[in-house]
Amino acid sequence: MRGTITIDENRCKGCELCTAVCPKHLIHMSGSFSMRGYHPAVLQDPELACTGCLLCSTICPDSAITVYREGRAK
Amino acid sequence: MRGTITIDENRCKGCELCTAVCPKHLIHMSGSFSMRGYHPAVLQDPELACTGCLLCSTICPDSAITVYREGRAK
Amino acid sequence: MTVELWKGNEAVAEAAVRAGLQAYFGYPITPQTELLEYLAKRMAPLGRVFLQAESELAAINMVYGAACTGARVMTSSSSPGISLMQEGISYIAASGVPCVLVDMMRGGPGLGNIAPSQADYFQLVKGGGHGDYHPIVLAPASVQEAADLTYEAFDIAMKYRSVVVIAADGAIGQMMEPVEMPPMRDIPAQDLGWELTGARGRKRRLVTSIGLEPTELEQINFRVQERQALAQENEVRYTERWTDDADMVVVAFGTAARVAQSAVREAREHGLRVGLFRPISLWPFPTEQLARLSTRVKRFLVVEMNAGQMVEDVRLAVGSGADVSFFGRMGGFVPMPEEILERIEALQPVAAGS
Amino acid sequence: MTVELWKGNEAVAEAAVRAGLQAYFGYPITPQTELLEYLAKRMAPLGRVFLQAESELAAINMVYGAACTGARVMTSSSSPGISLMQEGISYIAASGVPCVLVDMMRGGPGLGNIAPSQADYFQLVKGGGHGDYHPIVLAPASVQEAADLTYEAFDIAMKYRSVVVIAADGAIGQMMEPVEMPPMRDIPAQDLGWELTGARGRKRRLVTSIGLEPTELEQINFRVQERQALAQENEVRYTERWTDDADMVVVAFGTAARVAQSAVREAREHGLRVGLFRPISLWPFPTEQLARLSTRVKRFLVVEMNAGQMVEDVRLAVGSGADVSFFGRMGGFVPMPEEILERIEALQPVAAGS
Amino acid sequence: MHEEIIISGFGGQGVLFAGQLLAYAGVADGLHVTWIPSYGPEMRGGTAHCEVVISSEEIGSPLTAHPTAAIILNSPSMEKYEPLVKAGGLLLLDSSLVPQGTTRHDVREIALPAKEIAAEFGMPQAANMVMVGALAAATGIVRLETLERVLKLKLGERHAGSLEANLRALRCGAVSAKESMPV
Amino acid sequence: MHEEIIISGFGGQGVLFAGQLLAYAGVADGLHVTWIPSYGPEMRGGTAHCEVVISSEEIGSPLTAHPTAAIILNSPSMEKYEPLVKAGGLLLLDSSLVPQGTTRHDVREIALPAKEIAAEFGMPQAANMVMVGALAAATGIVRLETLERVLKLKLGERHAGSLEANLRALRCGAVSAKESMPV
Amino acid sequence: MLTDSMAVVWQRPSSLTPLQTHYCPGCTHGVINRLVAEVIDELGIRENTIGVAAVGCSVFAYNYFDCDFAEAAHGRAPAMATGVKRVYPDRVVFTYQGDGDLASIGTAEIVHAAARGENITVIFVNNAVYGMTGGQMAPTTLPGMITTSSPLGRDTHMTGFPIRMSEMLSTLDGASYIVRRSAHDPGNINKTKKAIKTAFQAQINGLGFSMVEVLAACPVNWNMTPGDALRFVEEKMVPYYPLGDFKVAEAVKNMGL
Amino acid sequence: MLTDSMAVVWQRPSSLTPLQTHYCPGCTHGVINRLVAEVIDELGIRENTIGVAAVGCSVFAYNYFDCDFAEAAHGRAPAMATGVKRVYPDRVVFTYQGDGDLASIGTAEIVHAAARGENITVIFVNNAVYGMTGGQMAPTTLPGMITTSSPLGRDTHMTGFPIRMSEMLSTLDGASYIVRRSAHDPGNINKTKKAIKTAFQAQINGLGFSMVEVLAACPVNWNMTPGDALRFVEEKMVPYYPLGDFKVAEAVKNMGL
Ligand SMILES: Cc1ncc(C[n+]2csc(CCOP(=O)(O)OP(=O)(O)O)c2C)c(N)n1
Ligand SMILES: Cc1ncc(C[n+]2csc(CCOP(=O)(O)OP(=O)(O)O)c2C)c(N)n1
Ligand code: SF4
Ligand code: SF4
Ligand code: SF4
Ligand code: SF4
Repeated sequence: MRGTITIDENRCKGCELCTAVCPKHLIHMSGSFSMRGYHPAVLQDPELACTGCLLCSTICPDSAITVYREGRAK
Repeated sequence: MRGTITIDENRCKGCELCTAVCPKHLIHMSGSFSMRGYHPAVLQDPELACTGCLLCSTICPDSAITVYREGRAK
Repeated sequence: MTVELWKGNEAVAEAAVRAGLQAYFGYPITPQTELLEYLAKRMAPLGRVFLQAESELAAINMVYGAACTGARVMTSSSSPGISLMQEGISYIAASGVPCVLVDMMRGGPGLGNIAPSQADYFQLVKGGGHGDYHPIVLAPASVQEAADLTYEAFDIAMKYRSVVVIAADGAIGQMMEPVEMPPMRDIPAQDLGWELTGARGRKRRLVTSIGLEPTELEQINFRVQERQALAQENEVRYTERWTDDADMVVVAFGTAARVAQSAVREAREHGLRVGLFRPISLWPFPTEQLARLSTRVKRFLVVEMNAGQMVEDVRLAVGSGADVSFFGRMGGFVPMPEEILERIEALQPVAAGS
Repeated sequence: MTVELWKGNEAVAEAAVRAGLQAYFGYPITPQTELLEYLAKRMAPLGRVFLQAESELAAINMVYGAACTGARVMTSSSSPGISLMQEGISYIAASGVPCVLVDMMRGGPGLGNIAPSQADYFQLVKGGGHGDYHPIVLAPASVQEAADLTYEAFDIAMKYRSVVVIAADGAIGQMMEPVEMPPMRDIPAQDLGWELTGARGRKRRLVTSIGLEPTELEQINFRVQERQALAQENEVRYTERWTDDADMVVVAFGTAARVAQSAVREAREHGLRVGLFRPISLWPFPTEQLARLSTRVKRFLVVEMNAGQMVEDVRLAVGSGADVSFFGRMGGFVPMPEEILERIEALQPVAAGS
Repeated sequence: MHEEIIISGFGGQGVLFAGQLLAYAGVADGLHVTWIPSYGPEMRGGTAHCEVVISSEEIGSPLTAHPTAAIILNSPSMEKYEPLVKAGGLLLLDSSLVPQGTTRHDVREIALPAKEIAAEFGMPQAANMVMVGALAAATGIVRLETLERVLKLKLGERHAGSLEANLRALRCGAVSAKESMPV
Repeated sequence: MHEEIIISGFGGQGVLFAGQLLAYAGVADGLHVTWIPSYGPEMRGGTAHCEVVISSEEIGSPLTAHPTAAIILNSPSMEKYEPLVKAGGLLLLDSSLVPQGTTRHDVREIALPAKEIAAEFGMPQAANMVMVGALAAATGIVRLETLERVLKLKLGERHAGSLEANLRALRCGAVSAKESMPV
Repeated sequence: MLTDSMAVVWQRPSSLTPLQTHYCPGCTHGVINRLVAEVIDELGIRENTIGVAAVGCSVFAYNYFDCDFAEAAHGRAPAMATGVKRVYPDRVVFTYQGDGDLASIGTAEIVHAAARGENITVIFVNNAVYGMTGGQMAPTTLPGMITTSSPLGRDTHMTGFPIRMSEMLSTLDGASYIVRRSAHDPGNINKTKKAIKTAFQAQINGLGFSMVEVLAACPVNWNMTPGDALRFVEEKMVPYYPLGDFKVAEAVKNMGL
Repeated sequence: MLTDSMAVVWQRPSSLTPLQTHYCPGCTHGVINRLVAEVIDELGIRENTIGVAAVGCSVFAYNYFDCDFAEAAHGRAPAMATGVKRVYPDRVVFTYQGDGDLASIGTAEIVHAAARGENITVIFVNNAVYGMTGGQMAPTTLPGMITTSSPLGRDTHMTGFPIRMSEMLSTLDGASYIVRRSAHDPGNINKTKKAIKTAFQAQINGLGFSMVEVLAACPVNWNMTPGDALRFVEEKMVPYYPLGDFKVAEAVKNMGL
């Protein structure tokens, strides 16, 4: 299944929990500060490996991640 | 074993609990009022049946009963 | 209307029921317990809430919760129990939710005893909890008045979004007097605009006492102060007797005022020009009224069943131009009329004729 | 002696340790928590008692128990926590066992906020619990003074068998200032005649706050009143500054007094004859001293970080002959010198030269 | 008219009810009344007492240090209240239970064997009513008719069975008191 | 002499320590000082700030609404405190982290790339010291020598390793500030 | 008939003062007070013991025990005892609390004293009502039981179920000895005494928190004769509050009492 | 890469307001807040729910949930919720409490709410410390754990042992659903959500007191990275606080969720 995520930079507090749970290691921390002073998480998925597995959104304490999947309307 | 008891009339509140536990039914309630307004318990043991079994003193909430036994110093 | 003998605690309870009391939470303590016991019988058949809480602390916080819904709620206790409620009262005051609190004061401090006392004046009137607030405090001097003030208390609480305290004592709680009970009222449901009911078809609401930023908390305080100012304008209550020609006035509240009245009556019979001023609302205090009186009267005797608490408010009211003496009994003593008369006579040598 | 920078909370804790603190019981609450945390580190190595209680209610009752043994004991909290202690304080006061209580006041009422405030004046000074009692209340205006007063507080508590309150606020608790710490004291064991130690070789002793008969409870109250009267004679503390030639005096305590001093200094620079009177003991209140001042000075400005609490005691002291104005900030605001200066100028148009 | 009455005895002697009856009668006679019981752990000791004030004036304290009349139903109460009764006041004793008379000369004493009198109607518990009747007759503070009416009202519903005996006790008390009074 | 100084940035930038250092130096220079941090749940947001007052007079409020000097270590702090600085006051920015300069004309601004400067000594965390050095130089409220002495004392025992870098940061801040000041 | 050849085999323990108690006739408090005094006598700790009385009918217990005593605020005896014990770890400190005091207003204090393993002994008298204040419902009142604040009988739907404190507290690792006994007949009274002795001994040995819950009667507020009241304890209370040892730490077992 | 053919499978629940939380980075409160919001969404009860926030880091939770809310005094949320619920038995009332709030100062209120079978739902976040006030020891702090008020590690000899609230409360007959879950990884988070849903459903069905204890992390006060903190939960907390169902009344089982 193909999926993807968006991360709301203004919500992300850079806790890095999503990076640890992503089975595909697709999430990395940005080098730059967000307005609130955190290094936000960003998806780096050049090979479109994200499956929309929901692990990252489940662990995210700030509900910063929205998850999408191919063809599957909620 | 022979025993006996004394009941401190000033302590007795006439609750009648000792009368019920005495296996020989030796304790009865006085008909007259004590100074504190209770009918105190009295030993009626004409046949010297008391064994000094401690049941009455054990149940007495007011430690009004002293128990004695023949020949057995405490 | 029929006059029946009512015990103070039960009269207060019944008056509350007739005023539309929807929920009561309390904890046993002498000399208030009959109030709780009465409501234990009375509320359930009416489909209203009666709950014995695990403590006064829990009771006041249950009251806090129920008050958030806009319901007419009450708790009652006596001195040590009221001390335990101070944090909760402060929260309720800050949140601006209305409730009624009955204090049948007893002898303190500490466990003290269960005899009548007025030594919670400071804790009730000045605000025994933290922060700036004053509950509205009403002090009945008879069982009838206890019932009447309780009956009114709920409306007052709603109007000012305030804690209203019925400040009585063991004597008033325990004694029976003839009472004409006010009628049973129906309380129509109404939208108060702030109460929590579930955010159906409207924006969510919040009852809180936090203002993390001083600017926010100052706003909360301004609102509390505003409501208090309004109460100060409208809710001052007191009675005067024989003050017209008095050149000395006894000031007392509640049970002490009853006894004082006997003493003053007797003093009058002895030809002394003595009057009686009885504050009914201890907060707001009848400051202006006493001040006005003090333009004429220069001698006051304050009688309380404590070491001297209301006397401070009397002094503040009459200023240093008048002479304010104090007579009090502590430890749960109700003063005797003779004791008061003695003080009156000592202070008041001018006979009416002279 | 060396001067070090100390945080208020920690300075109070260390001063208590040096004064011989034997047992501390407390519960975390901002802005007081560092006091507890400091003692968590400091007490155990000295073989003294530190215990975090399950609540402020438990803490004050642990204090009560420890105080019954004649030990030097302390607890600390901030406003809502102090409210929860009112019943316990009343018991301690009635029982006549000594202890020290620190209140780092924060914004109220309710949960309020953690900013500095002085809105617990009434609850601390008038006795927020039930019954007739007043703790001895000492209000430091600097970290040094907080340490010094705490150091003394234990002896005072012992002397009057009283609760002694260090009434400070979030600013004093949180800020660092230079402090010269008093030396470590050795407290010799002594027989106080009332403390519980186990009835070895003597008659049993009892610490209680009950007087079931009014005559008994009145005796308890007389004893409390006697000790209080003694404290009123001996323990009044205050400072005056620039009052000699003042025709107006600002009255303020604690943090408000510091700010007021800045304002008064500036007013002086503007040529205004303004003085500053700072009560250090809020109870016993420097009533006589202010009264004396008021024979000369006819204008007073009371500045507090609340809605106006100490101002009542100032009015009682100076009587209606003098004009008493009030300026306060609520909600956790520390007033700014400029605000106070403005009020001074509005009230005080007479320049020194004129 | 002003009476401050103490009624005191053991629990179970109808002390509180006797006081309430007087209070109700006072109300019915258009007087001011207060009634206050002993309360709280004091009850523990097995004693009970109440204080009733009946007056043509508004009543100050419901408590009295020096009663104008005392109904005494046991010896401990006699010890406690005998010295407190106001000079010129009334001491009403149930002489079946309080053998000792007063040693005071400044009070009126009426001693009736109330328990025995009531026992005659087969209802020794009505001794309290004997005393109430006596008090009414001796002081005139409330009218006997009023007491009877109020008693009917109060007992009427639940205790109709015992009403007659209680009424007789009341009346008997009144008569005995009158008889024992110096005319 | 009287300075009311605010130091503000993210947690971890050494904001509180910078303030304490100034306060210690003030004491050592015989001045009155107060230091007060932000405390409680405010810390949560990830920001930290403290206020330091150093004065030749007794200090009133340890809090200041209008600082005479502000050390600003991140953008949110700039937004918050820029408008509050007293007219004629000093704004000290770490330009590595606060790109925007002030738009006010009534304050002195000194913008130093403190983090970069400190990074040159291999210790970017010493940016706070660069700022403290700059503040001392720009206001003269405490002496650089005193700061150095106090820093040695405070770091001395536990952090001797980083002492040298911190000292250099201090000095470098002082020099840079002097350079950027209109003579 | 007392003769010269007879000797006393039982008399009032010497740790009881000669005062007459204020308890109602037949009240179990009298029995339990006495048991504590007997244990104090037997352990010889009268001069080393500090008691903490709670608010309830036993409030005046401090007049009945011939040892140092403090009187606590309602529910706070375990906190007060903690204060005493921490200052004097080598004194024997005990509280004597009713069920309103311990299981209602004082819940937090008893739970935390137990959780801390506070080295004190608690005598917990469970008579299923508030005695002192005239018989209101307690958290321990049995379902259906009529009290002055549950006039139609305790309605579990509105007021929930009785708390079994011994069971609840024995879930805490800090507690070392928690047992329930009953005082409804001489045999059970003797067992109660043994448990109280074990509890005190555990404290003396420094083993931590010990509590003996004793099922008791309040004849006055139950509206029963003392005899009926004890039967009620046996027939109604014991089934709901099973007697037994709920927590006996190894170290306590090893005391070999 | 988001394409047109993709649809949202997960997004912020609508019962959460758009506000950013004040929680520290990696704080589990954020997760648990969200789970509650999801459950409220799924049960469609947002407009019928009244929340009671406790004092602790979650005090501002009332800003994050889009439903009516009250803010309680420290520890008293269950009492306050009782007040609300008794007036409005048909509203869904829940508290959200930390372990300092619920297991320390609020012990009496939670025990009695459970004993009464109060028909409310309690979300109990156990992070083993006082978060809000800066990381002091809680009754739930693990033995040996360093906190700002146990600087040498929790000494069980002086401060006793952690309280297992779920186990303790499940001894009460009034409690109908008491379980412990953990929020340390996605699988456990999903289980937590399921339990929260069961608890709310039990309340809706009128089955009485329900509580979900959730083991959580306080990375800031534990002085750990969020990742390490979750590992600490898994490796240290779960062994001490076993996950599981401690009380599931028959009626709850029969809901068939
Ligand atoms: C703070 C406070 N609340 C209430 C009371 C009133 N009070 C005295 S004793 C008591 C309960 C007594 O019941 P229990 O603990 O079961 O003991 P018992 O009298 O049955 O032995 C209460 C509620 C009080 N003294 N203080
Ligand atoms: C009466 C009272 N005491 C103390 C406090 C201070 N205080 C606020 S939150 C808190 C504890 C928070 O810990 P916890 O409940 O575990 O929640 P967390 O912050 O860890 O989520 C304390 C002690 C208070 N607000 N009120
Ligand atoms: S949805 Fe799954 S695969 Fe995609 S980024 Fe998140 S964790 Fe990784
Ligand atoms: S879990 Fe959420 S808050 Fe944490 S780094 Fe990822 S997106 Fe940011
Ligand atoms: S009321 Fe009950 S518990 Fe209290 S003394 Fe009487 S019988 Fe005992
Ligand atoms: S302090 Fe701990 S519990 Fe509080 S928000 Fe931060 S991480 Fe969460």
